[in-house]
This record gives sequence, C-alpha cells and structure tokens, in this order.
Amino acid sequence: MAQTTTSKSGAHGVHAAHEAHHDHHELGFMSKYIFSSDHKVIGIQYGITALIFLLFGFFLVGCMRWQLAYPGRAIPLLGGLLETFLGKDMAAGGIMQGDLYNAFGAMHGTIMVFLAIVPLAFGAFGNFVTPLQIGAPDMAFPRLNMASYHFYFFGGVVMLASFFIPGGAARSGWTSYSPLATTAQFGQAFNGQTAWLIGMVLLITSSLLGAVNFITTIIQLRTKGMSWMRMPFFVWAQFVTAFLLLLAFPPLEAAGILQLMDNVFHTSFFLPTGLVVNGAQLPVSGGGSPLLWQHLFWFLGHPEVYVLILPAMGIVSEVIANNTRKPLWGYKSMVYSSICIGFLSFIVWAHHMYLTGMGTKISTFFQTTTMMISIPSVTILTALFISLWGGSIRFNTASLFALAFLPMFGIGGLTGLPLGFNASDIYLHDSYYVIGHFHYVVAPGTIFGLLAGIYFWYPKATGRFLNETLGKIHFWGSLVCMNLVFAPMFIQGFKGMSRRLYDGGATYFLETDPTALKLNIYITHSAIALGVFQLPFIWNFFASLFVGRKVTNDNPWDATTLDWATPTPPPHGNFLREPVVYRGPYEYSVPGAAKDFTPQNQPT
Amino acid sequence: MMTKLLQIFGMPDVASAHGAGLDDLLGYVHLLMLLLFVGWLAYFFVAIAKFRQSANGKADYLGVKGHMSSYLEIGVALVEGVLLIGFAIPLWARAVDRLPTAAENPVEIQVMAMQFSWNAHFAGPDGKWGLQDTRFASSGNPFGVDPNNAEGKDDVATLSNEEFLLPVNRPVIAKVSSMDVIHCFKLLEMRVTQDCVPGMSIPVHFTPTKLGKYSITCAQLCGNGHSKMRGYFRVVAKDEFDKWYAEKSKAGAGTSFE
Amino acid sequence: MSDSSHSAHGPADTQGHDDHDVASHLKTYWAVFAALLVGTVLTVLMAKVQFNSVALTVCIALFIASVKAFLVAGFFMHLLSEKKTIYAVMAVTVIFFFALGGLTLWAMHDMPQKTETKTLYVP
Amino acid sequence: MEIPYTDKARPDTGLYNAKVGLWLFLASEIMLFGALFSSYIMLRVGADEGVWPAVKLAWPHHLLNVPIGTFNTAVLITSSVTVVMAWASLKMNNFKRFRMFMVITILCAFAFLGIKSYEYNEKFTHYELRLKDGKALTGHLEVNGKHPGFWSPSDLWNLPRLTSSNVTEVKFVADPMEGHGGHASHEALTVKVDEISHLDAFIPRNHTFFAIYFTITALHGLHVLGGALVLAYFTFPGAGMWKTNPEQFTNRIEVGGLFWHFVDLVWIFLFPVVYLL
Ligand code: HEA
Ligand code: HEA
Ligand code: CUA
Ligand SMILES: [Cu+2]
Repeated sequence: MAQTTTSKSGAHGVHAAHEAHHDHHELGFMSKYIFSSDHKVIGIQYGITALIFLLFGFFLVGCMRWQLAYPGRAIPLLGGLLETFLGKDMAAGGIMQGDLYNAFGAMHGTIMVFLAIVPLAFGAFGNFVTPLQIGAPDMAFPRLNMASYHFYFFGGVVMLASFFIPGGAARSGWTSYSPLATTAQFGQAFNGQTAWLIGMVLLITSSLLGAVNFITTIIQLRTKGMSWMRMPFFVWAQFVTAFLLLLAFPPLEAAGILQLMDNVFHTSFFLPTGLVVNGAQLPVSGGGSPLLWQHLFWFLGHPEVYVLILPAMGIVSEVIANNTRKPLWGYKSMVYSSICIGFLSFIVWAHHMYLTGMGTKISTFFQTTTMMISIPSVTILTALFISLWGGSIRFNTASLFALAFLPMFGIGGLTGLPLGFNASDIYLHDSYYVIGHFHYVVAPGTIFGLLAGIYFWYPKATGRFLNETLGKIHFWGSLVCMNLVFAPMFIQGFKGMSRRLYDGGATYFLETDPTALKLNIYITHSAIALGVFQLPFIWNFFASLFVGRKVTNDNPWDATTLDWATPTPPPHGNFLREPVVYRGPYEYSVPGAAKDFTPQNQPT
Repeated sequence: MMTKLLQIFGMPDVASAHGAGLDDLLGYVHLLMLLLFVGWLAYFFVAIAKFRQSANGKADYLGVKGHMSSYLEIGVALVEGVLLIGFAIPLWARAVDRLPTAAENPVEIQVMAMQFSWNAHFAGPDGKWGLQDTRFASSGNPFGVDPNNAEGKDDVATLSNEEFLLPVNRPVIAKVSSMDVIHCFKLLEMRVTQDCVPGMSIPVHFTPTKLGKYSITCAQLCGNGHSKMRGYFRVVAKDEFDKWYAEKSKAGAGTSFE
Repeated sequence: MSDSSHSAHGPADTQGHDDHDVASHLKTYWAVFAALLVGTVLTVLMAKVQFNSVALTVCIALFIASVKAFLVAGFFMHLLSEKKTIYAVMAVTVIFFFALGGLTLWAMHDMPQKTETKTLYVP
Repeated sequence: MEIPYTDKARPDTGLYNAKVGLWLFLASEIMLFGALFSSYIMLRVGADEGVWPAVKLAWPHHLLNVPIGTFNTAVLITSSVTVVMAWASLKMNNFKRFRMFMVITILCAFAFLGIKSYEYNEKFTHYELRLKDGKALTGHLEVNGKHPGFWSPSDLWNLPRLTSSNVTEVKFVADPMEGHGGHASHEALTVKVDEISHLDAFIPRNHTFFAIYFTITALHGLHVLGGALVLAYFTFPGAGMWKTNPEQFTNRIEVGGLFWHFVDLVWIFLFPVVYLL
C-alpha cells in the first residue's frame, strides 16, 4: 500500500477504517441509513435523492422538448403512460396538453433548482466534504442535519404528489407569478399551486436548518491550525452559499405564506383591485400588489442562482488544484471574490424585473450592481484559468469535467451581460436567449462541476473508483450534446422566440421563419442524445460499487486537503485522531519537497 | 451598423426610431463577449496542450507572476462601465422614461391584455377617452368604458386580437395594462417590451419608422393559451391611418361597450 | 466584566466569582423591565395625541419601539457584550433587511408615469 | 472523536455551538419578519383610496382593541424578564427559583395566546356592511338569531352566502361612529339583503389590512406556541440534564431565552404598527 500521508490515520489506511468501524456498536438498518445523524450518510442520502430528482427533472423536460419539436404529436413510449396516470385533460391520446406543458415547465424548473441541484451541491457535497475538509468529527448539530434531510425528502414527496391531485401540479412557472398563480385554479382551494407552496415551505425549512448547521460548523469546528485562510476554497464556497440560503430564503418563505393565504383563504396580498378573470369580476377584496410577489421572489431568486454556482466553483477549484499539481493561483482573491459575490447578490435582484415598469434611477442602481457582480465572477474564473499555467495537468474524468466547466460557465456568464444592461434586456427579456443563458450556467456549468465532484470523491465515499473509460464516454458525449442543446437557443432568442411556448413558437414562426422551428427539432434530438449519454454514468455509478477498482490508498489522488487524511470510507467520527493543520490547502509541487504534494496535516 | 451584425443571428430588422440605439448596445456587448470568449478560449487550449502531464512532468509552484489578470479585470470593468454610462442608462432614459410631449403630436392608445388576446383603444376624433372604471369591465368591454358616457361613444377599439393601424413616423404612446394576470407587451421589430400588470397602466412609447404588418407577442406566461396570444398591428402612411380611424370611429359609434 | 465569562465557563467551574456577576445584573434586568413597561404606556399615549403629521406619529412610535427593542436585545439578549462573530452576522443581516425593504419601496415608486387603472375614472 | 464545544466556548470565537446556531437562526427570522413588515408597508403605502368606505380611509386603522393589546404587550414583556431571571437563577445554582421563573414564563405565554384568541374572536364577529346607496357601517350581525364567529368559521356570512342561502333580511347592530354626528343607538337595524352591496366579517379576505394583521400575528402566535413548548420541555422532562451536564443545560436555557426575547422583540414592533398607527 503506497504510503502517502504521514498522519497516523493514513498509515493504517483502509484497515484502520475497518477497525474503527468495529469499535462502534452495530447500528440497525433504519438508524444507519434512514435516521442516521452521520454527516456522510446524510450527504449520501442527499446525493442519491438529488440525482434521482435530476433524472426526473430531465424526464419532465424531455416530454416538453418532444412537444416543442413536434407540437401536437403523441409522445412516443411515454405518452400512453402520461395519459393513464395524469388523465385525459392532461395528455389526451398521449399528446401533451397546454396545462400539462405549463405544469411540467414549472415543475422542471422547481425540481431542478430546489430538489436536484441545490441538494446535490449543498446537501450532498456540502455535507459529505465540508466536515472532512475542516477536520471536524461531524456537523455541529447532527440531529438538525438529519431533520434537514427529512424536510427535504417530504418537500420532494409533496412536490411529486402534486402531479396527481385534481387539476395537476403547479402551472405558473417556477417563478409562480401572482395573479396567475392564484387565478389559474381559482376556487379549488387545494390545487397544484397550494401543494407547490407547501412543498416550498418544507424545502425552505430544510435549507434553513442546513444553512445554520453549515455556518456553525465552519465557524466552530475547524480543527487545530485550520485558520480561515487555510480553508480549502470549497469550504469557503459552501460558507458563502450557506449565508445566501440563510438570509435570502426567509423572504420567499414569507411570500409563500402570503400566496398560500391568497390561494386558500382568498386574501388579496398579490391581487390588485378590479381583476376580471374569464369575463367576471374576481370575488376578492383586491388592494394587493402583484409586483410585491416578484420582489420577494427575486430577492431569493437571484442569490439562489449563486447558490447553484458557488459550490460547483468550489468543487472545480479542488479538482483543478489537484489535477494541475500546483497551488490555486490567487487563492485569496478567489476567497474575497466569493464573499463579494455573496454580498452583492442580495442587491441585484430587480434585474429580473426591468420590464415591469422601472424608472431610470432604480434600474440604473440595479444594473450597476449587476455589472459589479460580474467582476468577482470574472476574477474567480480568471484565477482558475491562470491556475492552469505552469501545471502538470492530468486528464482523468474528474479533471475533464472540471476543465470543461470553465468555458461553459464562461459562455453562461458572458451571456448574462446583455441581460444585465436594462436597455439590451428590452429585446432579450423572456426569450430563449435567457433560457440559453442560464442553462449554460447550470447545466454544462453546475452539473459538470458536480459530476467532477462525483468522480473525484467517489473513491473516498465508497472505497472504489468509477470506471475511467465509461467516464470519458460520459464526458465527451455530455459536452458535445450540452452545446448542441443550448447554443441554438441563443439564435432562437435573437429571432425573438419567447419562453414557455406550448407550441414551440409555431404560432409566430410557422409562416415567417420556419428555421426557428427546425432548430427546435435539432435541440430535442440533442437532448435525447444527452440523456442517452447519461446511461454509461448511471451504470458506472451503481456497478462500480461492486466491481469498481478498489482504492488501495487513503489518498488516491495524491491530494493535500484533510478529506483525504481519513480512512476510506471514513468511519463515524471521521478522524482517528484530531488532525492538526500546518499549512495552506494547496501545497502542490512545493520546491524542494520530496513529493509533489504536501498535505495540510503533515508536520513541518 | 450593429443591426447588420445581429442579423447574422436572425434578429429581425429594426423598425422604430429608438431601436437602432438598442441594437448598437446589443452589438457592442456581444463584441466584448466575443473578444473575451475567443481570447480566453485560445489561452485555454494553449494552456491545456502545453501543460498536459505528458508534456510538462513537473508543475511550477508559482505559475504566472505579474499583474496581467488585474489589468484584464480592470479592463473588463472599464468596458462595462462605458457601456453602462455611455449606452444603457441614457438609452433607457430616452426609450423608456421620457414620454413624447404633446408638441410631438403622439398617437395615444390604451392596450389591454387579457387571457388570451390583445385589445387596443383609441380616444376617437374628440380626443377623449370615455370614462372608465374597472367596475364596468367584462370580456366584451375590457377597458371598462362607461356605456352611458358620451365621450366614449366615438372611441375606437379593436378587440380580441383584431388588427389595428398606426401611422408611420409619428410617436406612439401605448398605455399597457391587463385585466387578469400579468402579460407582456412585446413588439420585436419596435424593440419594445413592457409587462402588462393588472391594476396599473404603464406607458411605453416608440416611433414606427417602417411600413409593414407586425405582431404583438405575449412574452409572459399567462396561462393555457399563452403561446397563442398573438396580436397584430399595421404601420401605414398617414392618409391610410386617418381614413381607417375615421371609419372605425363611425363604426365605433356602434361599439356598445357592454 | 464582559458577559463572555458566562458563556465561556458554565456555573460549575466559576462558582463564586460568576455568581456575583450575574447577581449584579439582576437589578439591571428589573430596571429594563420597568423601562419596557413605561415605553409601552408611552407609545399608547403618544398615539392618542393627534400629531399634525402622520409621518411624525409614525416616527415617534417607531422610535419608541426601537428603544424598547434596543433594551431587549442589549440587556436581555446580552447583545451589548456579545462576541464579534455575532456582531458580524447581525450586521450583515441588518444591512440586507434594509436592502430588502428600502430597495423594494424605491422600486415601487420609481415607476415613471404609471397610473393605477382604477383612478382612470374621473367623474 | 466527539463534537467539541457543545458545552464550553471555543477559545477563538468565545462561543459555544448552540449560541452561534441560535443567532444564525434569529438572523433568518429577522429576514422572515422583515419581509412581512416590508410587505405591510408596501401594501399600505400602495393602498387604494376608499376601499374601506366604512371608515372612509384608504387603509383601515384603529380597529383593534388597544387596551387589550397593551395588556398583552405587558404580558409578553413580563415573560421576557422572567426567562432571563430563570437563566440567571441557574447561573447562581438555584434550580428552584429557575423553575419558578420558567413556570411564570410559560403561563405568560399561554395567557398571551388566550388573550389573542379572544381578540381574534372579536374580529370574526364584527362585520362590515355596505349598502347599495353608498352608506357603510360596521357592527354585529345577526342571522336567524345567531351570531357567527371565530369558533365556528363555517358560520361566517358574506353577501354571496346570504344570497345563495335565500336569506332575505338580516339584523345589524351598528357601532357608534366617531366623528359622524354622535352616538348611533345600539338598536338592531333590519337590512334587506338586496340593498347590500358588501358584507363580510373583519376577516382576512375582507381587506388587505386584516389579511396582513391575521397573517403576521398568527405567525407570531405560532412562534409563541413553539417557544413555550420548548421552554416547557426544558423546565420539566428535559430538566434532568441539570444533573448530568449543568453547563450544557444552562446553555440551553440561555439559547431558549434568546429565542423567547426575539419573539418579544417582534411583538414590540408589531404592536404599534398594527394597533396604533
Ligand atoms: C447559476 C445560475 C446563474 C448564474 C451564475 C447567473 C449569472 C448571471 N446572470 Fe443570470 N439567470 C439565471 C441563472 C444564473 N445567472 C437564471 C436561472 C435566470 C432566469 C430566471 C427566470 O426568469 O426563470 C437568469 C436570468 C438573468 C437575467 C434576467 C433576464 C431576463 O429575464 O430578462 C439577468 C439580467 O440581468 C441575468 C444576469 C446575470 C449576470 C450579469 C450574471 C453574472 O453573475 C455572470 C458573471 C460571469 C461572467 C461575466 C463570466 C466570467 C467569465 C469570463 C469572463 C471568462 C470567459 C471565459 C471563456 C468564455 C473561456 N440573469
Ligand atoms: C438547475 C436548474 C436546471 C437544470 C440543470 C436544467 C436542465 C435542463 N433544462 Fe431547464 N429550466 C430550468 C432549470 C434547469 N434546467 C428553469 C428554472 C427553467 C424555467 C422554468 C420556467 O419557465 O418556469 C427551465 C426551462 C427549460 C426549458 C424552457 C421551457 C420553456 O420555456 O417552455 C427548456 C427547453 O428546452 C429546458 C431544457 C433543459 C435541458 C435539456 C436540461 C438538461 O441540461 C438536463 C440535463 C440532465 C440530465 C441529462 C440528467 C442527468 C441525470 C443524471 C446524471 C442522473 C444520474 C442518476 C443516478 C446516478 C441515480 N429547461
Ligand atoms: Cu399573455 Cu402570455
Ligand atoms: Cu439574477
């Protein structure tokens, strides 16, 4: 067994793990896997659940993409199932109906953001890796951690169940703008939107518990010598993310409660006076403000998008530092930039609302802050790019995904700029350009970052490697298909195609510009191919548990951070002995050192 | 000139006075993006080729020295600042904030969005809109005009996506609103977008400069029929508009607003 | 003495010294209690007086409430002698709290020439 | 390895875990109530004129019972001082006194909730009536000899329900109106249903003011209830920890107290905003 770490824990490697494991009294299945309060188990619970939701979110958008490419044609294979389960008014003859399209759209957004990416990035990676990297035995509040997962789980169950209640799931977009969210199924007090709101309250509770726990853990449980500026960038990213969740989610919770009142008790928080729906005056008091909902929603909504990206940046930084075999360039400026992003992200939200009727002064404020926030993003990206220079780059799958993240996020981020200027947003607002913008950030951006993380930490969590060949097929297939899916959306946006069009724009483009519709078909086929390229990954993920190459060393990637100084997989309590940190997180290729990496806990 | 560039991507021709300015901004931003993207991408490929493990077995602890990156960041910030101060803010002030004055003789219309159609309302020859109140509003009378009010008798209204006309080269003020949920009044060729928020009437303005038939897109999810909510208007010469207006208003005397 | 010693050492290892400290605070707590009651009565009385301007009435009421809040947070919650970590968290929160309220209010008012549709009716 | 700093403070931060956690939680609570207060301001500032013709105001106010509200404020303030005294008693190793103060705190909490539900009922039995001729009144409603209210929400009346249940007339005992030329009598008027243009109790759906009043106070009430239950747990079943780990127990009380003070703090703002202004 190659000896890599000098700490005692490393010396005993895999065997030590077993010993430690036997020390602990055996727990029953329930308390070990369902009601565990061990951060690693919770992290894995989060991870599996979120991956399943990711797949489900893709299934939803798959059906939508079919409808966009071939409006009015029955969905092959799945159409019949949809009709059976959701009823004729949703999918008559296997053809997706307007309400179903809107419901799937709203739920695709909601599930991807709140049930797939955030839980994966924050719940799974945050939980599994953060305590290990700061040398803590667990999270500060293990039971709260468990409760957080359970709230998430039930939130997910409520969201899924909402497809089956009469009238179907929420159908007013993931943004749930009032009055539509209230009037769409007015009179049916318990409708999809109500379920959505209840689900959101549960998910918000889960995130709040998680955020409190993460921040406390990072402030209180850093091991000896782990000063702030010796924390891996990943931990910093999680720290800032936790603050975003902590302070931005409550206003949405408040808004959710108010909209719940509107839907169930017929108050008028977000309903103005004099609404006439379907030709009749709506029987409510009126006097509310539809824009108030938007402010409260986007006060969360914008920080939320950085919740989606920061953990991915953290993972990418770890993977890049490890695989270039050199320190991150500009670690400090990256840390300050992420704090800056965190701070600024609270005061840019109204750039989603330029066209609700804003004056010059207020929109100038918001576009200025929007431009300001792009600078720290550029700084982080630049630092990562420069980190490549002078490296000795290894191209394993994790590293490939991390490297691909950079230009992909670059495209997504850069296309945020024309949206950020209010004047150019006039043309692009609510077009497919916006869809292209944010999918570039979240799909080939965040998802790639997360996949890099899965390939990177899988050996630590399971004791086995993922298969590299399958991994490379997965990578190249995903990279090509992601671009084929999302790049044409910019063209469609320029052509003026709006979002959320049930017929894929046929009403507008059939006579004038059929090429816009052709693109729909190409995109859909690419999306299907993208799905197919996930199959090797899914196989790899499960099969490697049993047949993957075994890890023979606690530190298989020759890494420097503390997560690799534990036995594999880490036992309850993580470290056999409290680790002590002597240096910064990325001491790779230190001149004069015997090896090309010097772990944080290696005594000087 | 920027419009030409953007047409490569399929953007429709601009047909309003302020539109060219917006297109310029859009073009410059995309140039900046292109520049950054191409520059970084070139660097990126060089870096991963040059520093792959098989080519460079030993990493350099320090890597890049010097301040290139700071200059770059400052550069990006500066360009963004220029675009912001030089283009975006003044454009917005002109295109959105400042309404045409009476001296510019604007055509004023009210636009009322409803699920799922566009309705337009002109004041008629007397230049006065009939008295309106949401209490009178219904699907047949989206503007809530008091049916007994004399000033409303000559009003011109085009309901349910019926095409309306606008005169070329004369400023238009459209006061957009909605009677049910939020819609979005988007005129692609005019480079105009404005959410229609129920309970509010928000003016947007533009000066059509090209004759032709254009459509009104609804760019905000408004329910089941959102994708079909397409309205039309035609920009015509002054004479044709006047003729239409006069005829419509005569016919409008028959519009009962009930 | 700062309050940190309360939290840093529990009652077990700080017999004597710490007891005395807490004991010396008891008076403060009761005084704060009295002040809070007075403040409550004052708010009600002030609201009874009809000031000419609504703004003034609102300001006075909120001022008294803020003083009361300061007393509760400062003394009962020991915020006057808290650790800097907690100050930092609170400072950030307060900034965002005002950003949320202030910017929303500003945004709702910087809407050029918009009218509320209901006022279109001019009898 | 055990989780450190559950009882002792971490040297560099000077804090134990639960305290950091609780303050972070309070930060999120500030944003929650902050958003609700902001909503209140936004709705009030943007309120329509004369939607509440009964009192001829854009935004109904002075409709809540100030003496009761004042008394309830005092109750909550008392519970705040007792909870801090309970903690201080523990610090001084006096468990008996601790328990006494905690019991007072919990009693105050339930008194607060009781009074609050009385107030809720008062509102649910109070009606706004507008007639087609433009006259508007507030008062108490009697339909078929019954007074519907909070405890029987399904009995609440409004105009659509009157029409659909074929009620033709109702009795209405109008409130004396301030500044409207003296003292209306307390006699019951008989009102024909076809003369009514609007009728509803002082409940959330009637006006945005009631909507926000009920929403914020109910949410606050839930906090009171939750806090009281936790404090009750610490006082009785959870008090065994005083024997096994007095430091951590004292910390728990401190932290529970912090939450309790926060609930009080919210009320300190809520009271003037909804009762007085
Ligand atoms: C993770 C998610 C994420 C991230 C990080 C961002 C980042 C940014 N976003 Fe995006 N955005 C969304 C997710 C995200 N966004 C979503 C989901 C929506 C739509 C919501 C909806 O309506 O449903 C949206 C919508 C949206 C809008 C509203 C559009 C509209 O509705 O009209 C705007 C407007 O300002 C905007 C701006 C920006 C800006 C300026 C950034 C900046 O932070 C970007 C900064 C980054 C850079 C500037 C790139 C830096 C990199 C380089 C310079 C290196 C380049 C290298 C190479 C190319 C090799 N976004
Ligand atoms: C984080 C957020 C996120 C992510 C990742 C995605 C991912 C994708 N999205 Fe989505 N999308 C949104 C957030 C997201 N989306 C939002 C917020 C909206 C707006 C909704 C609204 O209008 O309200 C939207 C809207 C939206 C639209 C526009 C619909 C419309 O306006 O009418 C389209 C159209 O093509 C689309 C497509 C896609 C595609 C093809 C992907 C693909 O990238 C998906 C890729 C994923 C996979 C291929 C699955 C991989 C699965 C695994 C790896 C699982 C492995 C499992 C195990 C091991 C158990 N999305
Ligand atoms: Cu109207 Cu979309
Ligand atoms: Cu944003």
